[in-house]
Amino acid sequence: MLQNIAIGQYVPGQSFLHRVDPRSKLLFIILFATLIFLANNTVTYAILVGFTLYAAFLSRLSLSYILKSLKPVWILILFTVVLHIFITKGGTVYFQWGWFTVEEQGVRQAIFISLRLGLLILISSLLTLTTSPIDLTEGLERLLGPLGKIGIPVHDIALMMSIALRFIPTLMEETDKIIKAQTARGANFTSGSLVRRAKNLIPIAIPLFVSAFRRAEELALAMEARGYRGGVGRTRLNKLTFTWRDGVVAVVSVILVIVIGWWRT
Amino acid sequence: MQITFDQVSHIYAKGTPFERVALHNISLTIPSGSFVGIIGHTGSGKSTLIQHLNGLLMPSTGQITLGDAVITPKRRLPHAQRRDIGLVFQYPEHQLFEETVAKDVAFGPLNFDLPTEMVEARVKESLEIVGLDYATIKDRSPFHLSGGQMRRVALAGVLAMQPKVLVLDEPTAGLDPAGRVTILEGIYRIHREQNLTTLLVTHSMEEAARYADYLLVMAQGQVALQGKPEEVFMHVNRLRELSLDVPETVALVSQMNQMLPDKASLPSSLYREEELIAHLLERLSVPKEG
Amino acid sequence: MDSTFSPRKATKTKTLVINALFIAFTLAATMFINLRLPIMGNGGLIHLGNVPLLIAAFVYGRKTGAIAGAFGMGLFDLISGWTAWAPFTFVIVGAMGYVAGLIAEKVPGNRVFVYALAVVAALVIKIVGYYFVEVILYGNWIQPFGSIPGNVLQVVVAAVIVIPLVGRLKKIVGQG
Amino acid sequence: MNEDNLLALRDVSYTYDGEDGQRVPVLQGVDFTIQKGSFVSVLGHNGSGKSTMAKLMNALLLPEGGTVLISGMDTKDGELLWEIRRHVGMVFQNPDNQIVGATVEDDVAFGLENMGVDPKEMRVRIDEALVSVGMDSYLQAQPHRLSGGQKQRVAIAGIMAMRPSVIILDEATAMLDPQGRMEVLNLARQLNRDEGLTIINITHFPEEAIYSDKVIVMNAGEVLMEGKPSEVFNEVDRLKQVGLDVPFAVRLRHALHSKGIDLPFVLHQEELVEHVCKLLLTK
Ligand SMILES: Nc1ncnc2c1ncn2[C@@H]1O[C@H](COP(=O)(O)OP(=O)(O)OP(=O)(O)O)[C@@H](O)[C@H]1O
Ligand SMILES: Nc1ncnc2c1ncn2[C@@H]1O[C@H](COP(=O)(O)OP(=O)(O)OP(=O)(O)O)[C@@H](O)[C@H]1O
Ligand SMILES: [Mg+2]
Ligand SMILES: [Mg+2]
Repeated sequence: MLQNIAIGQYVPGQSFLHRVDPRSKLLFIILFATLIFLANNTVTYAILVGFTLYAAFLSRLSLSYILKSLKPVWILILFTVVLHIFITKGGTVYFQWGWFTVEEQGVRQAIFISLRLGLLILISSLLTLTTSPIDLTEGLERLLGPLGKIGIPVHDIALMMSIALRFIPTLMEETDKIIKAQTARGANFTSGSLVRRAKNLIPIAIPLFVSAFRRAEELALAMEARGYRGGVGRTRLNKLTFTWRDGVVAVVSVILVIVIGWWRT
Repeated sequence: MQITFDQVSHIYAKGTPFERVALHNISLTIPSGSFVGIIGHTGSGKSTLIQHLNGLLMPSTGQITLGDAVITPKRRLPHAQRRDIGLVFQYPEHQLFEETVAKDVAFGPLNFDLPTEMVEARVKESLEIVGLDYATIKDRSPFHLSGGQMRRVALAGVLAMQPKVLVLDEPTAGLDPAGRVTILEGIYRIHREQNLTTLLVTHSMEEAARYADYLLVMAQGQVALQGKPEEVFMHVNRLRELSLDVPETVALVSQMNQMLPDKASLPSSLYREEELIAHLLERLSVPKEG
Repeated sequence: MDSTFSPRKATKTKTLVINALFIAFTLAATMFINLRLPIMGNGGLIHLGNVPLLIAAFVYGRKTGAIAGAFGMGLFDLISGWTAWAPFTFVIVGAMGYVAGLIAEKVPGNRVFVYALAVVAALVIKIVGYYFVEVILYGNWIQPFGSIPGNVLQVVVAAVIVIPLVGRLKKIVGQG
Repeated sequence: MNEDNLLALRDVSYTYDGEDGQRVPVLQGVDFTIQKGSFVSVLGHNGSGKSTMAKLMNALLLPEGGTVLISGMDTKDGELLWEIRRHVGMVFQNPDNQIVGATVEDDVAFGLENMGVDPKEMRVRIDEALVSVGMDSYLQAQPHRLSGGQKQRVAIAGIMAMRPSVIILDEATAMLDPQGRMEVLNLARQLNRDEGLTIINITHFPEEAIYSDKVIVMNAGEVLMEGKPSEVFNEVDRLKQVGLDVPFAVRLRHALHSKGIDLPFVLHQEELVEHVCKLLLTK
């Protein structure tokens, strides 16, 4: 039983960030990502860094835990730094060794671009650390709601995503069971060439697929038995409500836009 | 093959916030050739226990002896010896994958590098043990059989490895009464004919009472009771505490004994239905001479 | 007891559920079935998310392929801290699924060859798509080349797993 | 049509399209009625057509011959389809394959959302339904963290919220452990008793049928027997012939009775204990 498998990074909690409506958070992320790309000097970057750190503080999660989310990208950031120092030229020459120079623009770009990447990851992680996948998709659905008017089946999409989230643990459990059952029949998944190993996946892939197919059949039946007939005429249970916190987020957003707009060059 | 558990514990997700002790210091001995019924509440550790037998799970502490092989937290069961342990999971029909029934049943034996001619003979034999006709079924797709037939094909797939120990996790779930009897009788027959050591995990006290000569009652990762069925069934209250029932026969006998004076009471060893009926018949029939 | 496994005509609801399950498969395979390689490019991450994606495209066609890709991997980015990448993934991987499915559906001829062609097309979309995204993200034209080997490996590994399976899967669901 | 007859099958037949295009008849001449507020059990071997029959009862399938009427509504009438499905709720065997929502409350809401119920009204009905199945403290729980019995109770809540008049349990207890089985069965009986709901319980466990008002026995697509439990289970040999079993007390009494011991028919174990003890004491 993989009952405890964590989907995404969500850490339950009651902090300010946890309790902001997911719609506000999603909109804010879009805005913030734009601002990151608009920032172009020390002051604006400093403001964004300061803000991100403050937001991290508001999440009530330990900073070291949050910084863990940078783990998959630190090589990337390092690489970015090295590359920009190599290829971006201009300004004062800080260092010279044969044809190789480190110049002011290079250092500047290296710092800014790696900050850009780091901030993007950090702010996204703050979102996913404080918002459950269910709330995230719910928020997304509500935000995209108006698209329904231009013929995009938002209802169906939302339902698909919610079914997908609901079934991930079940599918993982199923995979685990099938692997165990075939291992008990002597199957070996860990040795051999790539092609050999790919072939060894057949006894897992087929039962998994067949069971998904059977599941789809049964689930569809169960849905129709409960009166499902596509998105038309469906209502939705309302779970999201804006609070004063969302007001705060709105005000902060406006201030950030003004401040960045003012100081960028 | 004799099976011994010595102080075995198993901890899932050790060192994470989700850590969970599923087996706690289990010690037990299963003599070669016995038919063991394993019963217990959901989550009591039955599946965890049986997965230790062929190395799907490793003990966190303690050691397991299977015949002359020893499994410890650091020593796996060698691949070749896994064949000796046939594990039939719950709803085993969900593991079918080949294009034909014969190929699917052959999967296990082939994985253990048995020569092809031998495999074919075994496939035939094991399909017949589970009551399917080799000639008519061998080339059919396993996905177009009925639920009960699929279950039997899956069972044959394990039997074809000719294990010495057969472990079954609720093999009759979802079958109709006749289907249950056929499968269980089939298992019981091979158990005796091939002198297997058989472990049957079941939620049905009646099934356990009918076939097992030894019972293990699991509760919260420990063995709460073990012994011959009549010994285990004597602990009616303990079983109730574990929210397990006693077989209907046992319940009936104990209810009757409450109403009967001591000298007329029924022996509590009457947990097999046939024996109970025979006993009652003997007591109730009009004496022949009379 | 489950009744006999029998291919039934696909209803609209069933299609929706199948799409949902392939979103789940894609998301789960991306998230949990990882091989970490000691080379750069997306942090050296090889995941098997492309396996369900290609199966969806080849067995159920371009629509399911597109949905599995767009929502499966898009949702992965959204919920695992790659939120800024999510919109791009949505479009790029969605297009991969769509095109792979389209080629598999429309191009006649030897199946293995057609699937291989579809995989190559999907791979090109992935490489070109992410190249431009990364140019924006990293602010230079060289670094994005670093992710290409990883992307190629990911898709090729998936193709090696998927292509031999497709025929059998189609037969099982009664579409082959 | 008789007011009390909530559900009526009139000479119903059904055929599936088989593997190679051949037609497989699975129901023939099925004809019975079910009274409002009754508890009905359906027994029958694997493949005898029980599930097919259940699907016919809420218009998931349409009969090939004959008619299926729910409170007088013909399932063939496309206009009434959604009304019929609201009236007739179904709980299926596999608890994992019928929960749609990512949380308990989402799942209970599903049927209401399909019906277009107002979101405010939904809240009320969800809470009510969860209380009636005893799962009100699990509002936000994720389904995969529930036990099998709890999942089935959530599935029942999802139906209860739609205010149905019939609930069909299609082997809803088959995948559960004894405790889960008791949970679900007791809930069904309680809903039948307290809320006047009609329950149709399809099962392989004859014990579950003891307390029903009517037992229907299916065999190879036909109704083999129909009647009170005491009538149906009295025919032990006939049931055995078609691969079915009878409750323990019935079986035991039958074994003794057929050997010439004078025991009246019993359904319940307590009665059997009483009769046998009496006999033993008078010996
Ligand atoms: N992979 C796993 N990770 C974490 N915990 C697990 C895992 N598998 C089982 N458990 C936990 O270990 C305990 C024992 O589980 P196990 O499956 O052995 O019980 P069981 O007796 O077989 O139950 P059932 O009758 O439901 O099959 C349970 O509490 C379960 O939640
Ligand atoms: N979708 C289908 N296509 C073709 N045949 C089917 C289909 N569903 C069921 N059948 C066949 O119809 C017959 C009756 O099936 P049904 O599921 O109604 O039986 P059941 O009494 O519910 O059995 P069980 O006790 O196993 O649940 C079986 O022979 C089955 O193989
Ligand atoms: Mg178990
Ligand atoms: Mg059925």
